[in-house]
Amino acid sequence: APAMARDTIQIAGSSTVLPFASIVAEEFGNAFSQFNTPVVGSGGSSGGLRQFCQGVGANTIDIANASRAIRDGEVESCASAGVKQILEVQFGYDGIVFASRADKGAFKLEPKHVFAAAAAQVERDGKLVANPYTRWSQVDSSLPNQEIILVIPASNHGTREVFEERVLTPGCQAFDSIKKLDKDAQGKACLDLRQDGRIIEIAGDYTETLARLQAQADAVGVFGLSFYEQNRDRLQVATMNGVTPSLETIGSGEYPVSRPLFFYVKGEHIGVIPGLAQYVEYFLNEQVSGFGSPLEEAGLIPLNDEEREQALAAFKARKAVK
Amino acid sequence: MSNETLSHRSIIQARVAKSLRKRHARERRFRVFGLAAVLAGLAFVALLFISILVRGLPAFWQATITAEVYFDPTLIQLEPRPVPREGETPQAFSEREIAWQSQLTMVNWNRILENSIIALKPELANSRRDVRALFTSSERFHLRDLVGNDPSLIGQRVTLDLVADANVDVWVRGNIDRSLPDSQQQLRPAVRALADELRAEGVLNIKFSKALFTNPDSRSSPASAGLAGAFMGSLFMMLIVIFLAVPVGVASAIYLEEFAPRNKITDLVEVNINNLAAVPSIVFGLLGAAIFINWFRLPLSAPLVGGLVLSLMTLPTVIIATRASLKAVPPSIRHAALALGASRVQAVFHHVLPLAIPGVLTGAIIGVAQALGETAPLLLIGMNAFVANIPTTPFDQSTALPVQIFLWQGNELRNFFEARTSAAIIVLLTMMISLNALAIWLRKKFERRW
Amino acid sequence: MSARSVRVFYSEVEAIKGIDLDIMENEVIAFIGPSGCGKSTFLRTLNRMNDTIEDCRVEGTVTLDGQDIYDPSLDVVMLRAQVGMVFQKPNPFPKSIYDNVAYGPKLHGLARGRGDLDEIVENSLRRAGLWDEVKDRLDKPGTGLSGGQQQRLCIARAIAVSPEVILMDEPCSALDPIATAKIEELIDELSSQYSIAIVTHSMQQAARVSDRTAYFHLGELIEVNNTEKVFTQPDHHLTEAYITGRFG
Amino acid sequence: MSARSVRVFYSEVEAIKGIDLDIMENEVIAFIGPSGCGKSTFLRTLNRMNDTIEDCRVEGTVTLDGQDIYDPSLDVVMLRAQVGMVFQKPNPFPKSIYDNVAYGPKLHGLARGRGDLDEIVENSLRRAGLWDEVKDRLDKPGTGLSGGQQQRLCIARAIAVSPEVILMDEPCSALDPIATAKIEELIDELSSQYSIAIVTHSMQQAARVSDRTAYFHLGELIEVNNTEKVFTQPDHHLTEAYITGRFG
Amino acid sequence: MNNLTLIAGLLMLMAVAYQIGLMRSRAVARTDSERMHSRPVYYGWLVALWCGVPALFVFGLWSLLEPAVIRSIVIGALPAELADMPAQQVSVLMNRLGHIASGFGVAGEVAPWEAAAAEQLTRLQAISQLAKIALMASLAMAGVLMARRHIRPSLRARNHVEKVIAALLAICAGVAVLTTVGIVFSMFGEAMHFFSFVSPMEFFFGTTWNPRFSTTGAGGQGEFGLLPLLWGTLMVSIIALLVAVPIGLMTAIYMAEYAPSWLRSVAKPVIEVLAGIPTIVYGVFALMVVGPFFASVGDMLGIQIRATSALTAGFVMGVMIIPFVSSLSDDIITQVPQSLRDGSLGLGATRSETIRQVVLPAALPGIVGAFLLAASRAIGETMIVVLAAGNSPVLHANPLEAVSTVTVTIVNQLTGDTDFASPQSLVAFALGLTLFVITLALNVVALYIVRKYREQYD
Ligand SMILES: Nc1ncnc2c1ncn2[C@@H]1O[C@H](COP(=O)(O)OP(=O)(O)OP(=O)(O)O)[C@@H](O)[C@H]1O
Ligand SMILES: Nc1ncnc2c1ncn2[C@@H]1O[C@H](COP(=O)(O)OP(=O)(O)OP(=O)(O)O)[C@@H](O)[C@H]1O
Ligand SMILES: [Mg+2]
Ligand SMILES: [Mg+2]
Repeated sequence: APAMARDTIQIAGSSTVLPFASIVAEEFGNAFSQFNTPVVGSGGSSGGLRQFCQGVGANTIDIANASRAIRDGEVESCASAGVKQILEVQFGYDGIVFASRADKGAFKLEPKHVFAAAAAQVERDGKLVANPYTRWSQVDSSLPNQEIILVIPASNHGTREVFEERVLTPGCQAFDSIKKLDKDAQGKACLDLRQDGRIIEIAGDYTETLARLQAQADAVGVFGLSFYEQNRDRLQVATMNGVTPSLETIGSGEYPVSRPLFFYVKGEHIGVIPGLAQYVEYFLNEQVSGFGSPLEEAGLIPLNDEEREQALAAFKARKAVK
Repeated sequence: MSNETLSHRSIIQARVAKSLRKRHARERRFRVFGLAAVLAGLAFVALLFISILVRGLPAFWQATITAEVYFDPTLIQLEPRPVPREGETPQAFSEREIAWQSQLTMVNWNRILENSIIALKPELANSRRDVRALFTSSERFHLRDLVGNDPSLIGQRVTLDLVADANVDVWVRGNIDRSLPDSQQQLRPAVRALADELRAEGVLNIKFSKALFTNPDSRSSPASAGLAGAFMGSLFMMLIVIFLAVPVGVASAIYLEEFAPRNKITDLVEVNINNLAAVPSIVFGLLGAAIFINWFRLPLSAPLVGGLVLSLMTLPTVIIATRASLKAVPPSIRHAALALGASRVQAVFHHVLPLAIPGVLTGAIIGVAQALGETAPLLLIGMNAFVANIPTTPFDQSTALPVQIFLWQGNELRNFFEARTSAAIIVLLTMMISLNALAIWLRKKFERRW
Repeated sequence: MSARSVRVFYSEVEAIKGIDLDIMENEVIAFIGPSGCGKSTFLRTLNRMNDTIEDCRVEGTVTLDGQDIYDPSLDVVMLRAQVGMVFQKPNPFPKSIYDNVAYGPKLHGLARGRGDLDEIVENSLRRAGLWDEVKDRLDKPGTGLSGGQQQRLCIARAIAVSPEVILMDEPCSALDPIATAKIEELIDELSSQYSIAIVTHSMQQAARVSDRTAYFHLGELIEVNNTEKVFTQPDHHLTEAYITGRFG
Repeated sequence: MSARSVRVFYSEVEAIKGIDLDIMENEVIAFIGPSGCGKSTFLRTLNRMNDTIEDCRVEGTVTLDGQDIYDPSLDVVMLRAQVGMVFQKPNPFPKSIYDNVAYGPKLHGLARGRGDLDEIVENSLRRAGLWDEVKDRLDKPGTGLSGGQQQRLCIARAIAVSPEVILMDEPCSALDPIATAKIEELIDELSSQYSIAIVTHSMQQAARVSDRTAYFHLGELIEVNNTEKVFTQPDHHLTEAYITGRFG
Repeated sequence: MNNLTLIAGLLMLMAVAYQIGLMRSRAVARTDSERMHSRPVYYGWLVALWCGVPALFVFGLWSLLEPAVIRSIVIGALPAELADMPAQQVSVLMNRLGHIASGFGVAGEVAPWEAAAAEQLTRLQAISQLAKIALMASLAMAGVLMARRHIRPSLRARNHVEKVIAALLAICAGVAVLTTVGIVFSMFGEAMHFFSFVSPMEFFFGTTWNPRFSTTGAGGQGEFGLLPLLWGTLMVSIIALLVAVPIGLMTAIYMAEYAPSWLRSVAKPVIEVLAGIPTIVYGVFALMVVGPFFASVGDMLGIQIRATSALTAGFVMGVMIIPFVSSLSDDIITQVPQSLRDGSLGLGATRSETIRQVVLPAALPGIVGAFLLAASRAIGETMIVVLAAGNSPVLHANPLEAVSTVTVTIVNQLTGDTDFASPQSLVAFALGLTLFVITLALNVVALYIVRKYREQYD
């Protein structure tokens, strides 16, 4: 007999995906009385995949949530532990927004503004100098005359990568003197942040970012779209390149700062853990994760119908990550 | 006595007298500092409790809609609940049962909910979406379960207390600034107006809510999120700690105090135990993840693993407390027993241990209380999961009370969950203080002076 | 019982420096001497209570009825049932008076059934002269008695297992004069059935209760003789100096 | 100093039942009596060390140089500087020998500068007969001395504040005979400058060191007289019974 | 029959064996003239132990060895062409076979040779199980019979049973040691793995903590300097001690030396409540009440005080360890013998003089020990810092600014989104090990001091 059979789907991983997965799990449990409500653990994308790749069996998880794609090294280490059929499911996007306190000035940001405010070195008269800016209005006169304090996710967050790739890097490309540098130096110049206390890295969750903003009125913080939406009474969102972040603008790709959200299903467990396949299919149902679904209400940017069909088809075909 | 010594003494007396005023002043200052320190300690306790009570108590009351629900047979078209047929395999029966359950779930319960308000305000018949927004989303399952348990309700009218949506609760209580423009509000203007109207009419009330105590956590329906799951998880872990850490700890203490020879090895064990008592709890989390989950392959997120980790963590506390109370038993008792021809084991188990029991119990309770409040190691063994079931065995996945607090304080619905978090803290503190009071009571009751 | 060239060491310190002494049947022998001279230590070697002190080592032989009590094959439990001990501070168990006395017999399985046990308890308490005072409250805790009663309870407890020898280490030093007198009386009575070795710091007490007296000095046995002899014409000048109060 | 109808209560228990006693200048008075008769309690009423015991209450008057020491306006600090005390177990502070002796003078501001203090320390140690033994290791901890030396250190510490009266509660009971002899010698010398009240459980010691002896019994002062008289022809039969060893 | 029922069955057998021993010893006592050495219960226990212990021992040994033996048999029987698989693959294969055998899911088709091997596995397991039960049962029986035969008056049953009891107690004491071994073991491997990415020099002496999210690309894996974290830990702990030590110590002094007993009996338990409050509660309290309070005080004074800062976390942590300091100090102060107080008071010292100049110096080593223990508490505390310190791993000396500590970083790195085999998350284990070593050192020092102090009065 299987050592300690398990009949509850076990999920773990990214804390960004957690709310969405939890809602689906709860609805799934309610909708299918023959299945238990799946358990959704947290632990970050890393922690989730670590558990996922621990092997096959009742004491390993069935699904890992991730706010990033699985990496090759992780696939390898999965395989060496016997997890060979990793089914990747992308189910939507997470919008990342800049927001400031509702009672302070409104920001109309561009990547180069953020870069100029945050970088260790900025271009001044064609030369790279240590960042001299102390107020947003010095960066660009269209910005409010507020002290520069930028609250960003720390490097243990997946959001940080998006922030670097979608904001800082494009932002620094706007400056000629950086473009001229060789590739390595360019990367460094783009990602090196000032260390004078104006950049605050948050290793915890968005609640902490919000607390920061409450303590420091001038600060601008990085949030997930869903978090912002639940706290609209305290926050106002900044536009990026003139685009206001919303489900539509992010879904259409107009608003540039977003990232795909995934979960990974352990093929070996399908058919063993009751309801696993049904859960995935339920998740990809339009009623659940499409437009107008509870997930959208909770802040997920859904896939469009075509993408969702594809994802579902790929899952049904059991197309594994190589 | 010579005059010389006399005068010498009077000089000395004069000097002593001279020093006195300053010394007494210093004495008084010192005493005031001491009193101030005690008062500061008491003030911290008071401050902490008041601030948490003020924040948390309101969360025990929740916006509740009291309405007459009509279980409309035209909406609930349901076959009778299947009963086992003769000669039917259990599997076939359970399939029929599941089919019936699905049918039950498919009923449009939301409509029934909406109708309960529309019956009061027919003018809303065209804004069902606004009406639905009043209720927290799990209320539809509440209705489903009512009918599932008692199909005879179909066709009846029942007055029910229905939990309002979290945002409605926030709005009617003024936990969000009511003067904010629409763009900054969570609720649509129509829903806000409706909520205010119902409030004025007495349909929507702030009522004491059992949800917090009877429900497990919920994400899709925050207003019905409760502590029952976390409570059971904590309970199982406490039981494991009681049945593991306490006996093993007491046994270790007895060995070390009464039997172990005094040598380098026992010295090392002693240092080791004292050190374990101070090892950061988070390190025990790393230990639990590596040993119990990866090595022994125990289930994830289970109170079993949490209990084991917490047991290891509590072990030194129990050992140290037990040793202290064994030490406090006067040697004369041991000698009396030994001199009557009792063996060492008999002396310990007949006399010393029974006398040490109050101390052992106190130590055990304090250890258990400590385990009950621990969070950090649980984060590393997957107990910070979202679990929508109430666990029924220590092998079922669950969270724990302190972890639930941690999860709730990070919930994005700040306006709602700040109070909820404090309410959860009140529950946890109540348990904690009861345990501590029990310990103090035991200590008082059995306090013995030799 | 008899001791032959007994030496006792605490770690490396020699507390008893080769003592030969016999305790006869049904006699009361008193050990006197200045503080720290090793009276208690010697007494404790006689029922191996020294075993409980970690770094205490005994050399020489002590025999009880011809059996070496330090023989590894000997069970110390047996020995202690035969050689009882009463301590300086009364140390009743925090249990009922009955249980205090019944503990030893129960331990050694001396009683067949409840009636038997009751009898043993009553007998022991009677012999300890405590029966009349406690017979109505046998189920009350022994710690609730007065100091003198407690000490007699401890004696009752010791005789309940029918020892051959009873060792007493300053049994009266924590008691008031009246209680002391009672205990002394009791010792007198018991001496018809048991050998009793008693340590005392009061020479008067030694003179009152003992048949023979042994004088210890810095770990050595200076003199042992009939009590009257020791107190009237001691053989050794140290004994004399102590007796006459030149020190101590 | 003199005590008039002094009663001392512990909670409701009367430990001293009305005692009148005078301590003359430069005399040594010994308090003897069976255990628990209140010797220590009475001694401690003389410098109000009883204050430190929570539920202890004193009635009657005790005067020092005509001043009532229980007068609320009197400063107990002052009193204790005048009436020093030496305890049963030597209790040197865990500090250097020098600091032990200098503690009192420093506290009361008796020394003007370091040289003055050195002198006081040396003087006190000399008078306590300890100077020659410790003069080379004044900075070593006082706890490192032998028991007898420690007790003399405590005496030196007491006389460093030049008291009028020194109270000693069984100062030799924890010491061996040789150390005891030294202390007794010291008491003899000190008696030329201080009044000394000494509690002892050894009648021999009382006989050796004291000018007068007071016999206590169950909280009452039975008899006080010249030592010789008390030991040879006591007035009271209780005293006689005690002296001749009929109890205690 | 699974292992649990097996053990339960054995326990039942032992109960029977106990009765057998009891009855036998009574019978012997009746017939034999010599007095039995021990009471009957001990003979009962002895028989029960003989019944249970050898069988349990075999059970343990069997469970330990069984998998390896079966595994080697199964591997031996595999088709020849699979013979020289690398060890890694063998274990994957064995896993797979195990899953096939148990009916757990497997990916892909099951090859015929796999099915055969799995079947063999099942068979072997069944045989082994049967053999185990048979062996245990016969050992138990044999034990009972043998022990029963040996019951006679001279058998020192009590001594034997007591030896087993003592051994059992010793084993329990061993659990604590095993825990330490487990802690080191569970962190050492991963920590070494981490050091294969980052040199220990860089880790222990680096002054920048700035791990990058990715392991590739510009800037590489980032910098893993421990010092900012250590400094943050130190700063928070120092603030905590600055709060807790004066208040705790003065509380202890007041309670021990001055307070009337009614105040003591009220205030002591109330203050001890502080020790029982879960740290998560302190964390939330710090975040919601203390932090904003400090920030607004800062506003009033015109200085920048962050709501989440070293000060907030340290202060709240200090409040948390007040009872820790006060009850330890209280114990130590009351342990100072009354004779020392009497000595000082008898010389005419006031009470505070006695306390400051005699009691405290005498108790000092013990108190220092208590402080060190409190400090190790502070260093290891996690949840307060997670919520209230602000997580800013930068070297700076301003307590009004945010800091980060070792414990928080462990949580963050382990529960973040980074690659789990990368130094970014492996660093957590190196940090855990470091923390363990630090608290170990503190404790050893504290214990040493406390012990040395104790010897003074004994
Ligand atoms: N447990 C021990 N460890 C080390 N030395 C000890 C121990 N017990 C006693 N001693 C030493 O052995 C010697 C004899 O001690 P013992 O207690 O036998 O004396 P005693 O004659 O009973 O004295 P007292 O009349 O004070 O009871 C003393 O020097 C004492 O310090
Ligand atoms: N702190 C106290 N609280 C209550 N009762 C006490 C206290 N100290 C002493 N007593 C009681 O007061 C009475 C006298 O005690 P005290 O210590 O003065 O006797 P003593 O003559 O010094 O005896 P010993 O020779 O044993 O030292 C005794 O009955 C004792 O039990
Ligand atoms: Mg002795
Ligand atoms: Mg006394």
